[in-house]
Amino acid sequence: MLRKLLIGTALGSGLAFAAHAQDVKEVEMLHWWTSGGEAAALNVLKEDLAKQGFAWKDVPVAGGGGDAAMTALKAMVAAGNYPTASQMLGYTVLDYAAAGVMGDLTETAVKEGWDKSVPTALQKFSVYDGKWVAAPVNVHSVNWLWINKAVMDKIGGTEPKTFDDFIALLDKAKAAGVIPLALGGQNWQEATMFDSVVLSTGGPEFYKKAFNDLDEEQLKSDTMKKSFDNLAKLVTYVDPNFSGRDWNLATAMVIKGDALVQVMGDWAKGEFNAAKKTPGTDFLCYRFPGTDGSVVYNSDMFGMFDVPEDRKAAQVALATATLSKSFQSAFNVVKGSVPARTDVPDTDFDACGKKGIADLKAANEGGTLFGSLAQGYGAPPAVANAYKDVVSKFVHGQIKTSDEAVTQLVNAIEDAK
Amino acid sequence: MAFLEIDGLRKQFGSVEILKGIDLDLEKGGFLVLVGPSGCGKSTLLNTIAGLETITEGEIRVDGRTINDLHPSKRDIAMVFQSYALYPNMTVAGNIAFGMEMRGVPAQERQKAIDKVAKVLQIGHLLQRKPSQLSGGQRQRVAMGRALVRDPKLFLFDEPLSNLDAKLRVDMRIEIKRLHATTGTTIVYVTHDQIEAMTLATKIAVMRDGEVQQFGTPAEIYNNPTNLFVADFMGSPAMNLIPATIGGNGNALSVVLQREAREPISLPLADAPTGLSAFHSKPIIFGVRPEALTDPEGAERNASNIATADCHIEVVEPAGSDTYAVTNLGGKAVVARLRADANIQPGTSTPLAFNLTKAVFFDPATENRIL
Amino acid sequence: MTTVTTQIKLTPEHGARPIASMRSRLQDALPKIVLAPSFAITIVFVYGFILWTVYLSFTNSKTFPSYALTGPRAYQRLWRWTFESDPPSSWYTSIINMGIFGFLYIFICLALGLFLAILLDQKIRGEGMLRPIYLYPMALSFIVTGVAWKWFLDPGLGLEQTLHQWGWTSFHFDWIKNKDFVIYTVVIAGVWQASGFIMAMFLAGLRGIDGEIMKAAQIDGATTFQLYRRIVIPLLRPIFLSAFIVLAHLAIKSYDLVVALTSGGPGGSAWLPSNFMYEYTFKRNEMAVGSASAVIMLMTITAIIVPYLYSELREKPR
Amino acid sequence: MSVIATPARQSTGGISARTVNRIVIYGLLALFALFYLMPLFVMLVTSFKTMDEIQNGNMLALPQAPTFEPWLKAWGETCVGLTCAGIKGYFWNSIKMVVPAVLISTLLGALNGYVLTKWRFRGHTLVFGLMLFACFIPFQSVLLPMATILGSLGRFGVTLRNATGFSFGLGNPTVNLVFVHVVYGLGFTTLFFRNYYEAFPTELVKAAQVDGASFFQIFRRIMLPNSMPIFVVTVIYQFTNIWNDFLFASAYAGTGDAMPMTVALNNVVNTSTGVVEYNVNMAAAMIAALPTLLVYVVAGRYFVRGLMAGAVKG
Repeated sequence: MLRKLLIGTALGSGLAFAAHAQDVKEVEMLHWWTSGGEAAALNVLKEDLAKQGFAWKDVPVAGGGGDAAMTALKAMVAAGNYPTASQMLGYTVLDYAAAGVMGDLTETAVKEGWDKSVPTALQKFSVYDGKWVAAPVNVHSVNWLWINKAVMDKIGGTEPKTFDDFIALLDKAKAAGVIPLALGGQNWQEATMFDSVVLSTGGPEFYKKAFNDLDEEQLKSDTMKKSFDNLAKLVTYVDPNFSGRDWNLATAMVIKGDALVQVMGDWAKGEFNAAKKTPGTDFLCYRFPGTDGSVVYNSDMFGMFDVPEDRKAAQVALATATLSKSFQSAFNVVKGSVPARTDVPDTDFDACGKKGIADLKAANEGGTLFGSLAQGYGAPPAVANAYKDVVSKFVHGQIKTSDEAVTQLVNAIEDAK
Repeated sequence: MAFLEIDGLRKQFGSVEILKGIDLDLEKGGFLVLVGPSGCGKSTLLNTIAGLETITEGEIRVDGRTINDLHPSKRDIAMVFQSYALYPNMTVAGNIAFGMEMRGVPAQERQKAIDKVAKVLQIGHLLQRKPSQLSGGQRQRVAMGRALVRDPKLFLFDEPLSNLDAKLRVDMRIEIKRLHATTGTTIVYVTHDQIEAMTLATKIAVMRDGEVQQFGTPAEIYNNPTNLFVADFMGSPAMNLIPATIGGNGNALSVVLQREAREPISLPLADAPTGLSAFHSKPIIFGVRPEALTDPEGAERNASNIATADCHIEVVEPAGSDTYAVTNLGGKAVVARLRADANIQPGTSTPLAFNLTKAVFFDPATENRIL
Repeated sequence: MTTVTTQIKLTPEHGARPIASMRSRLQDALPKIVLAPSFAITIVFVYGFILWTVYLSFTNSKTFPSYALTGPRAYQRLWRWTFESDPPSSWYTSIINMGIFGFLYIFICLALGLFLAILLDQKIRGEGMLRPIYLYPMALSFIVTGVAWKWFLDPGLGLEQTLHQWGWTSFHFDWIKNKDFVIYTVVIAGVWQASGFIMAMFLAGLRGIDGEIMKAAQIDGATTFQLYRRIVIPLLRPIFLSAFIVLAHLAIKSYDLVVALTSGGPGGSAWLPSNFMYEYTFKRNEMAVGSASAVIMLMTITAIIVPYLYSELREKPR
Repeated sequence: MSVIATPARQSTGGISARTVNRIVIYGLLALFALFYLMPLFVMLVTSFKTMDEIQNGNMLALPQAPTFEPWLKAWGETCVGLTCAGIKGYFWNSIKMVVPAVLISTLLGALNGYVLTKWRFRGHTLVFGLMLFACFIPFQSVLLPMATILGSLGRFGVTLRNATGFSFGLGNPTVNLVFVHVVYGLGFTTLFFRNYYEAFPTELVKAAQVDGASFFQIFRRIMLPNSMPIFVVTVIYQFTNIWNDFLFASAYAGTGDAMPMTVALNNVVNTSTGVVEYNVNMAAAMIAALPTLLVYVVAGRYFVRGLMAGAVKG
């Protein structure tokens, strides 16, 4: 058995060696997009590359929203065999770039004009030390409300424009015997919702200072306390079994009409689509009340590694295809997110997608495009996770008052810096 | 030159000395029994001969060749183990042939050898069975067969009969004796059973605490034990060892035995060992085997030195072939062996004949025999 | 029991015949040569890596290992967190949970395993069918059985809802949603997974007990209960110890159990030290802290396991 | 060795104490069987339901309209990453990794146990203790240093191949996984065999020595043929652990052509921002567990026998 294995391996390696002389027409891609819709979206890219003659070596590692994949990536990098590219989030790209394992796509970027089409906020993560190291695939925004239209009509609600409106709407739902707010009690979901609450409570400037610049004054300000109080208010509209619930189950509650609304990133649209629901008729997408005009984003990036020369051509092809307008449109229509460049036509997108594209463009131009702290685009992972800890402990009662929450938040972030 | 020679053999395990200088030799075709209580080192000694345990010092020679450093398989020995050590995964035939197989003996020859041995041991019908399907006695035979088939220079037996029931043990004992007689092989045999030792051996080594206490023929060991340990260990029922003093005067020494509530018995010694005079008026241990203490009618006619004394009989044990009577001398229960039909009642006094030719004397301080 | 030893011989013969001696020396060394690769692998890949981890815990390693020693800052942080109980730090939660989980998990698995083994040992018809039923949870990956358990324990989906539908509306079981009780649901799922294996170990032990001893005890007038308490359980002592080792090793590695079942629990209230270690090493990019927590875990295990190994393995009097 | 069942007190007429006893015992056993089977039941019924039914119905309810669709999908259609050909193809990846890993670690464990009991040397206890303690090292903390070493071995493999045309499998992900599982399985396999051989009659070894068998001949002809029970135990234990390992598998063999079943299953089951098909997940989980389940059911009999023969003694 083993002998057979060894011989088989040697033969396999030998073949690879034979092809060594010229460019390797293959991209090796680590990602965690494994479910049907995601995989279908990524398949568009695979096929694009196949047309150009590049093979796709798939390295999917799902689990924990990319945690397992990042662990695998760390092991791969430690072993010295870098993938051509890897799906990565925010600060991770910069960490790897600082470690000197990322490639340099500046030449391609200049040729393709990425620095003009990709939103500036995103370039903070895709450009390190003046060099393009990653190709952004999409922009998700997290400050969305997803509402079941039937329930909304039943209780006679209208789009909430302020936080108080929102509370009033939730009250209406409560009175009608519907669960007002569908929430999954996992720390990232709670923190993602809190991102929106903070933006709504304190406004764009406050959000930026507190959650992107980590300004201690803002973190311990009364506004932050008020944000925690508002979060506490929202949590009172949640059903008792929310703790530990997966986000898609919370979405399902809205789809089925058990709950009125979910605060979630635009990937939730994928669930509605899968359930054959149409925006406008079956469900409604609104910006989180009081955050219209701002976009709290996260973005999937393809980090490009410093691969051997014979694999660089394939890497360039991958990066180019990733940021091509056609792929950006095709991919994001399926994925629910919006293109990572602002010059992609929105013709193929649904109503929510169109609004997302317009919002992103406006936010980019108006300087109100902010990284989501909960999603790892506000601060490095140590800080982001410390933040999630505090929010989650506040939601679940280990931290009892907003005063305490603010103190804990300042300490935790200080500790993690 | 002897066939098996052991010179100054020592073995240490850590700081513990297990064998403390063993010297033994055995003629070709001899049957040496190593006997002693458990923990005396007899099995260890056997294992060193086999090469299964290393030695610290000394030399072992077989047929003039030093085998100290040889691997067990190179020593030309065969061994039968206490548990038989039959390989459970092989058939009887496989077990018997394993050693030959390891030596690269061709299959045909192996088969021939198996058949021969099976015939000798009458195990032909068992050859295709696994050890778990055999009875105790059958396993024993197979174990012997495995040794026999090798036709080695030296046979080693490690308590081979101790796992059998009493009757089977006697049968197998006879079997082994017959095998030895017919094949004329040289055997070293370990047992803790002194009857096996006596019946099988041409030479016995009585061992205690890693030392040989006495080495000699069975008769020597039985009749002339060199110390109290050997005297006590060999023989069944055991030799009576009675605390006594030496009395008398000049040439006519006597042995004085205390009795309860009666005057002591004084037995005149006709040809006392010369060393005994030094013990005049001193305590000694008087040793007499039960068969040398009997009813006057049953006493050995031609013994030169028989003394008779009245003894109070406490218990009578008719054993069929003999009758044993227990009396009390020197504060100890003393067993006498009488004829089966001796008419004797417990609680009465009766004269008993002491065959003093067969009596032995020990120094209580050194426990050695007084010669 | 005597064993074949391979001590170096001190006989004067040694070296007299160089060729034979070389060969015999090789023969003597063979067992050690055979063992050597395994031992070397263990030294390098276990103890070497432990040293590496200890070293990292004294550095400022973040996302990647960094090799400049910067002092015991990681330990200072852990030490501080050890006493942060209100609100509980993640580390505090982890070690308290380890205590609760470790104790209950090992204790219940042992008790339930023994109990089932005793029941199954009563000449049960269908034992061959029941045994794999108790054993199979070990065979399944918790990635998915975790989901099944999560549903079952969820008051809105599982047991509670079902009983409500059947009319028992006062029934209430929401531990998995409760920060103070969620760790007990981890115990339940953990016990479900491992107790069957422990049952098998005990069952094997029971089958190995000499029937004569049991008969003798019964003749002595022991009741069934006394029989098990005074005779059988003491005889199973070595199995208790082996089972303890297996369970202790499973307990400290119960990472996926917590993740699959509770996603960390409300506010991280279900964390175990292994979750803490993984989170800090790989997710929060604080490798020094992760390493320090691993070192503390290993030291705790050492304190528990080494005395056991010592008592079990020291040379018993022959 | 059953005790409770002894017909000690038989009452005449009515229900005897023995009958009551039996009812209680069977009742308890059945109750626990339900406890153990419950998650399996949930998985099974779910795997036969449609997604609609899962989302709208009770999880313990039987499927209204049982469908095989999820099983077929899990077997041959579901997407593992971008390859949507079900999980069937990953059996071979797992098997070609698990079989050598189990066999090598078991064989080494047997050899180690053999040496540690029958060929003792000074310090054998310490050696065993050190190897046993290795069972407790948290795998997460060896992930990176091991990756570094595997990477170096891989590069050495390339050098070797350039020099000799043969890399001895160095750098191959499957070989890497085999190596890792052998390394971290040795502690347990050695423990099992050492405790088994501890009770193994030494006289058999001595007899074989006298018969002229060498170190390896004794092992192969005497020890191994008589180690069946513990062999089965160890193989089952190792098979389960290695088959179900996710951490090493995902870190060292994530690519499609080497990806073991656990990683594939994980990729089917876990989704970050996509639709979760619980019925397919459950079916996939059960398909993935088939080899281990099969091993448990078939070998369960030997398992208990093997444990009985000494695997658990001390």
